[in-house]
Amino acid sequence: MNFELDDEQRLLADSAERFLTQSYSFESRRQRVKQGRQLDHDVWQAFADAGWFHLPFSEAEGGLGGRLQDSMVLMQTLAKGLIIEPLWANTYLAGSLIKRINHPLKQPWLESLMAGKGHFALAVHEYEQAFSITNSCNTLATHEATGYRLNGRKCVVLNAELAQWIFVLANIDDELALLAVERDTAGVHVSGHRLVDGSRAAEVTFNNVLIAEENRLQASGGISLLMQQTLHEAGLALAAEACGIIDALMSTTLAFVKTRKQFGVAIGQFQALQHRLVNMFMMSENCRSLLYAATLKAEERHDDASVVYHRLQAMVAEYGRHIAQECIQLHGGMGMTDEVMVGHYLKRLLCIESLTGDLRHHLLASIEPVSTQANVA
Amino acid sequence: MNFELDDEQRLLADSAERFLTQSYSFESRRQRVKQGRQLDHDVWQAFADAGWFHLPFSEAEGGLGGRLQDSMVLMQTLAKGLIIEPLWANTYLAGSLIKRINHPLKQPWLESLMAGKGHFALAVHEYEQAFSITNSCNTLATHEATGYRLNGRKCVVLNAELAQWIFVLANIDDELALLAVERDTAGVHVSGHRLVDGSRAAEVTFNNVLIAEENRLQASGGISLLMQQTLHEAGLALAAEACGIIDALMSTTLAFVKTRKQFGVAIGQFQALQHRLVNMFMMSENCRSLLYAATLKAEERHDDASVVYHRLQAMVAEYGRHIAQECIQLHGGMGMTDEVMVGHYLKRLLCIESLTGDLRHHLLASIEPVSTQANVA
Amino acid sequence: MNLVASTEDREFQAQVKDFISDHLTDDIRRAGRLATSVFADPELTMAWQRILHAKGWAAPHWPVEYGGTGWTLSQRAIFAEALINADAPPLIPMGLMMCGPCLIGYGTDTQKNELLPRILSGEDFWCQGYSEPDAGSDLVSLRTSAIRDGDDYIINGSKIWTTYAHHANKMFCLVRTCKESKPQSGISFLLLDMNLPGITVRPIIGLDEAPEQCEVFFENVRVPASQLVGQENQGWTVAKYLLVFERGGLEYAPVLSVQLAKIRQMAQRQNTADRKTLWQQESFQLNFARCQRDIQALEFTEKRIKSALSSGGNPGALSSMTKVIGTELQQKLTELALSCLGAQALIWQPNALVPSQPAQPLGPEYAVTAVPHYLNTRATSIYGGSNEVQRNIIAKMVLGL
Amino acid sequence: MNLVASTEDREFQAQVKDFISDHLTDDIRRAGRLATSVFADPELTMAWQRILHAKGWAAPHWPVEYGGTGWTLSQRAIFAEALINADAPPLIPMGLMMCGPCLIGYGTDTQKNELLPRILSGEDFWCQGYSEPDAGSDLVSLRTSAIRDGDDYIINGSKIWTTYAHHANKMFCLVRTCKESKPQSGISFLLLDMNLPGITVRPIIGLDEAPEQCEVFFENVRVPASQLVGQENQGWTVAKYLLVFERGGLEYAPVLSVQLAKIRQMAQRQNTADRKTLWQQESFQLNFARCQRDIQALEFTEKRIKSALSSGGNPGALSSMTKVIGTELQQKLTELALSCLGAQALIWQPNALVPSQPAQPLGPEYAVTAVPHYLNTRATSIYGGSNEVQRNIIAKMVLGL
Repeated sequence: MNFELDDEQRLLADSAERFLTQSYSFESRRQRVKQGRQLDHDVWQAFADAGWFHLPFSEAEGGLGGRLQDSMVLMQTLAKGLIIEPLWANTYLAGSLIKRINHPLKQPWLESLMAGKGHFALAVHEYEQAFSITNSCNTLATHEATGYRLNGRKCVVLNAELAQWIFVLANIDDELALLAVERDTAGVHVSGHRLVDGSRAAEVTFNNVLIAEENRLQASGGISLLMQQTLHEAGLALAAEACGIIDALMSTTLAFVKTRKQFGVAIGQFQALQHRLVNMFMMSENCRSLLYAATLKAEERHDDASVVYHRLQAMVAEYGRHIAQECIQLHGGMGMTDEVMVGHYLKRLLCIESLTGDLRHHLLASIEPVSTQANVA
Repeated sequence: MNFELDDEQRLLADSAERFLTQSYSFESRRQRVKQGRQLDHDVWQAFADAGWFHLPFSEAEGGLGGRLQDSMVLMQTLAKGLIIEPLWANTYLAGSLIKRINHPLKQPWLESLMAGKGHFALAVHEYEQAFSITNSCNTLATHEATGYRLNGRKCVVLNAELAQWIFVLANIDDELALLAVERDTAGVHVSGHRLVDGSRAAEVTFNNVLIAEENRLQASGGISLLMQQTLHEAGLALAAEACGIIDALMSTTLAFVKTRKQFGVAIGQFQALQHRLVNMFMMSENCRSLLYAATLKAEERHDDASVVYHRLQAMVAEYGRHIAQECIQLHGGMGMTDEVMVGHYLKRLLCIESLTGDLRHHLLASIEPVSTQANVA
Repeated sequence: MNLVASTEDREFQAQVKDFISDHLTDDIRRAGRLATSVFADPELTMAWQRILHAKGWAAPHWPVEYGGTGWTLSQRAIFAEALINADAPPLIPMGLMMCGPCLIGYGTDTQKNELLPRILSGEDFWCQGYSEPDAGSDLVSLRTSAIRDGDDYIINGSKIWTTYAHHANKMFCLVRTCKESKPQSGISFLLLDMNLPGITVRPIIGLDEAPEQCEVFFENVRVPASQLVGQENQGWTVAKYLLVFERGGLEYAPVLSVQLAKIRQMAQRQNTADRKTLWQQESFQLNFARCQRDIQALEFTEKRIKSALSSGGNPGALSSMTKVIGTELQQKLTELALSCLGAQALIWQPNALVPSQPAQPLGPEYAVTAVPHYLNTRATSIYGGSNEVQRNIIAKMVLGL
Repeated sequence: MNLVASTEDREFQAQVKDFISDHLTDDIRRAGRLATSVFADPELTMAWQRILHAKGWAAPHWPVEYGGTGWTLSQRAIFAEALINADAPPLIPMGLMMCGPCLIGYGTDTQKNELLPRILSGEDFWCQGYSEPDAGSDLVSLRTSAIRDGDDYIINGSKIWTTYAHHANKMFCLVRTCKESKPQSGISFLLLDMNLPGITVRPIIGLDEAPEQCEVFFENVRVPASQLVGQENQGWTVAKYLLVFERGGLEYAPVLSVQLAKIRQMAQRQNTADRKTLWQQESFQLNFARCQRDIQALEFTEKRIKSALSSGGNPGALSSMTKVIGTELQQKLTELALSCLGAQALIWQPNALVPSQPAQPLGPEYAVTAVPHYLNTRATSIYGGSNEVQRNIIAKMVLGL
């Protein structure tokens, strides 16, 4: 076993950190959030130039190898800057889906995505729906002579405003299906809005939208499995971001309590706060451990890769929330303002928690079907 | 509203406290536990003389009025001494049952119970059975010409060793039934043992035991309701005991941390411990508040008396465990010994938690069927 | 011991309910429903205060001679609960709950005659200048100075976390009038007009992106010495009275009960994978049941404190306890609400929160408030004496540590 | 980064498993299964140590020259996990894990030659005399004195929480040899025979009613000065080495995994009201899943520490972290086990726990250990440096507070 970064990964982390320091200041990010701009083209071009869009794809797909570890390092490092651009939504969420489907446009889609030109969205969530992907879906498509008619409404569709194609989870004959819908098709209405973390998404309504037969996506193993694999791969990258945020929260807050004084001493001297910080630190280390475990197991295709993935998600959701809330409390009034980072980290964690399944979903999915013995290391 | 004890209750509390100080030392209790004696007749006689066996029964039943508040005060006060005699099992658990049934012997049973002569047991629990009373029961009775044949096994039957009569929860034709079984009947085998808290119970097996028709107990409203009412009334007294134990744990531990020194200062000076103690204190006050709420609501027959009862049980189970464990931790090594009280309090709380239903049972039963607005005080 | 409500109380409750249903307008009610903080929309809240004032009910807790109602503690609780159950926006407390009682206790006759009626009518909008950048929970180290110069004090320094300073025309504040004496005895309690030259107000944007708190800067601000409340250098006495009032006066359980009932309704509307509602999930029910249990315990803890007060007892530091339990339960409830909603709660739509002209929300209305409310509520364990400071107080005053 | 296990490791694992299944007798295995503490039945545990010693596997972590195996860290972990999975009783650590390494590091050649072989063979049974009645987590204030008198030290004082002192024939202990110097530099590390005149051992009955800990009294006990380990007054250096060894050497995750698997089996055997098993209850599954998640995180935290050790790094105070997490998870698991069993766990039957001749239990065997194990495990957050002290260490050494 080995938990050290290799040279390539160290370079990747360094370049991401350099990008944040040089081109992604807190102030410039706040301005962009305030302006409601959908994409900063300079930032997006910088991502493309750095090769980050190629990272999760294999050489056969035209990418850089697609090692999950590399994406982990990138997302962990970029986390600190709270990227509002749809890097995850486009490259990881839509990208993980595209690479797993059979479709005539698959390769052109991947190429335009990696070039930084193509934008794609995956429409999963609906209103008044506690998290569920596989069993229930009120967006319906019916058979037509030349394809399908789609009706329904999806919410919180990331990157829908920019997307040329939206992949829509729908029911056809009581069966789960994925439809590729061109955004410009008649009957598609995209209503963009901000999310709590400053990034953007949209409500997308489908009003008798005509879909060609070939745009009902196919995948070996079926749509349920496709969605599961997509969410696991993309979710792993998102969990890496959560771990990066947790690290940033811890270092920001530790620095704060060492300097902030109350009653004449640095508040980090108060034992009650120290013990809470130690608990937070232990949680953050456990998150890191599970991130490594989940990433390496997925990469090495262990039998328990899937359950470990869900454990990771369940842990970053629960511990991340706890840590962020404690960090705000420890910052006192300042933590409640828009002016310091901690609150923004909490907002991003709230998003991460909700995008790939809720805590209960992850916990229940994390139980192995049969009891196994501890493995050889 | 009024939360003060009245004069009568104050006298009751004083007499119980005096009894503990004068006749129920920690050392004498330990000796009796070690000897495995089933009953200390002097202690039992003292209970009878004090009128405590009469407390939960109405004047019509030959008792002292049966105010739930009075029993609350008694059980809360006696809690500190960790009574190992079957006061609760006989007077409250069996007593609450007997007062609700129709049976020719009902009045003689009550009279002998109040006189301190009659002993009764209620057999509810079974092995490999997570808590459930109403829906499942592997003890079965079948019809016979003159009554029933009973077969099965009950565990943790309190007071079974002393009991003349055992009330047994059984299934007859897939319906829940209660059978009154004389302990000396052929086929009844009582195998006594200690419980973790030093009190005694027994495994009782029924091997083709013949039960007369009249000993199938009847109650208006059916057996399920009877069991529920019995467990609520008895459970309230048990929760009062738990609250008394929590108070005793808090005062013992507060006294300890004020004197025990480490690193040159009393450990109660350490802020991390102070904040934990404050949390424990707040929990203990909330338990007391719910005890008052549940007792008064039951006494005044409020609509929500039942849900409040379950909330109380769910709270003393969860907070009581937390407080007891923290008290042991704060006592350090000494808390792990048989020589100080805290561990014994924890053991009794473990028993209390398991006797009338588990945490999940109480929580689920504590939810009102429909949403109600806050009540007028 | 007993819980029985009197016939009088039941009649009073009916009377209060009637008044509210006749006078609480739809837009004011919406201001209450859409509030994501204890501070609802200021304009509609003041409109509601004027309606209550016309009835003589703006300050039930004040002595009758100053405009109070003379109600019993029990009647006051009934009134407060009826307002909460009707979604009425809570009145803004700085004047009615904080400055007013203080003036009643320590003000001169002139101060009382002039200022109290304007608090009741809402003509004056007060803010509280206590905290400073380096003196949050630690008021002893405050540094804003007031130096006597003839009949005036000259104020220099700054205050922070001053709620609604940008709406207020008056401030009551603590200033340092003596640097030589012991830290807490050199402080005075002063009233001032917010339009005095030398005062600058900078609203602070909160996590919910709303400007609720402010920073206030004083540069050679002249305040007439007649604006002193109580003795010079005795401001701490006045302030402590306020703090006790602020903490002991609040009851958390009634608001929490209403919030929990709303969460139940939300959970009943969320669908899950197996065609059940979220409400039917065992894990949700257990979380819900714990909250309900804890709220009811708090309700009775608050009743016990009130009952001790009625019979002349001193609830002492127990009000620190209800502050800690109440605020931490509030936070837990906002988390429970979030857990119902999943991704739909992430949509950020402040325009849907404007009660006078709310935009049509994306998704259900109840999902719009969840995240801002969750974020805003993180502050409850920080302000009014942080919960850490409250725990220190309980450890010392109640547990004797 | 990678997790790949080598072919050699897989072969080694097979070899270890074979040996265990050939040599671990039923009664020794039962001693492991019925253990309600880290200390299993002493006699059967020593019998198992003799079997391992005959194979040369009693102390894999010792240097080869003293009887170790020369295994890699990875092989040691494989061996440890195989033992746990087979329910083998853990070897008693005081000699093998604590005194032995210490002698290897600081003992004279005479001490090593004489004592190390007797530790391996089990001929000597050691106990550890560190804690004192007023010096639990705070070793600096220990007071048991050793005064030089010719070639001897004369010992007076007492030790407490001395595990298995009533079984031991040897003790290694810390004594105060100088009162003038700074508190931690006047302490020496001494070996002594438990049968010396003036030593009295009083077993302490624990919550589980088993005498595991003892109090040991010294009244003018004469110990030859040759029994000193390291320099006089430098005992703290030796002791610190032991503490690091005790904390860093343990891995919690493997034991926890096996315990959790057993809890799963128990839950699958408990019936509930709706003719399902406890295992099928959502609330149980969520509790279980959280434990499983946390155990796996700890497993990888321990792997990370080991990996840092392999490549020469210093895991530092991270071993304090695994102590805290590991012991608190142990406690949580014993609570989860209790929550499966309900009232049947309350039956107190110590006779069913005697591994050599266990009485037939009332109820299922797995229910017999649950409460004693739960009670005994409360101590894990107290001994070996209380978790409060560990948190202080982490705050200072890792977080820099």
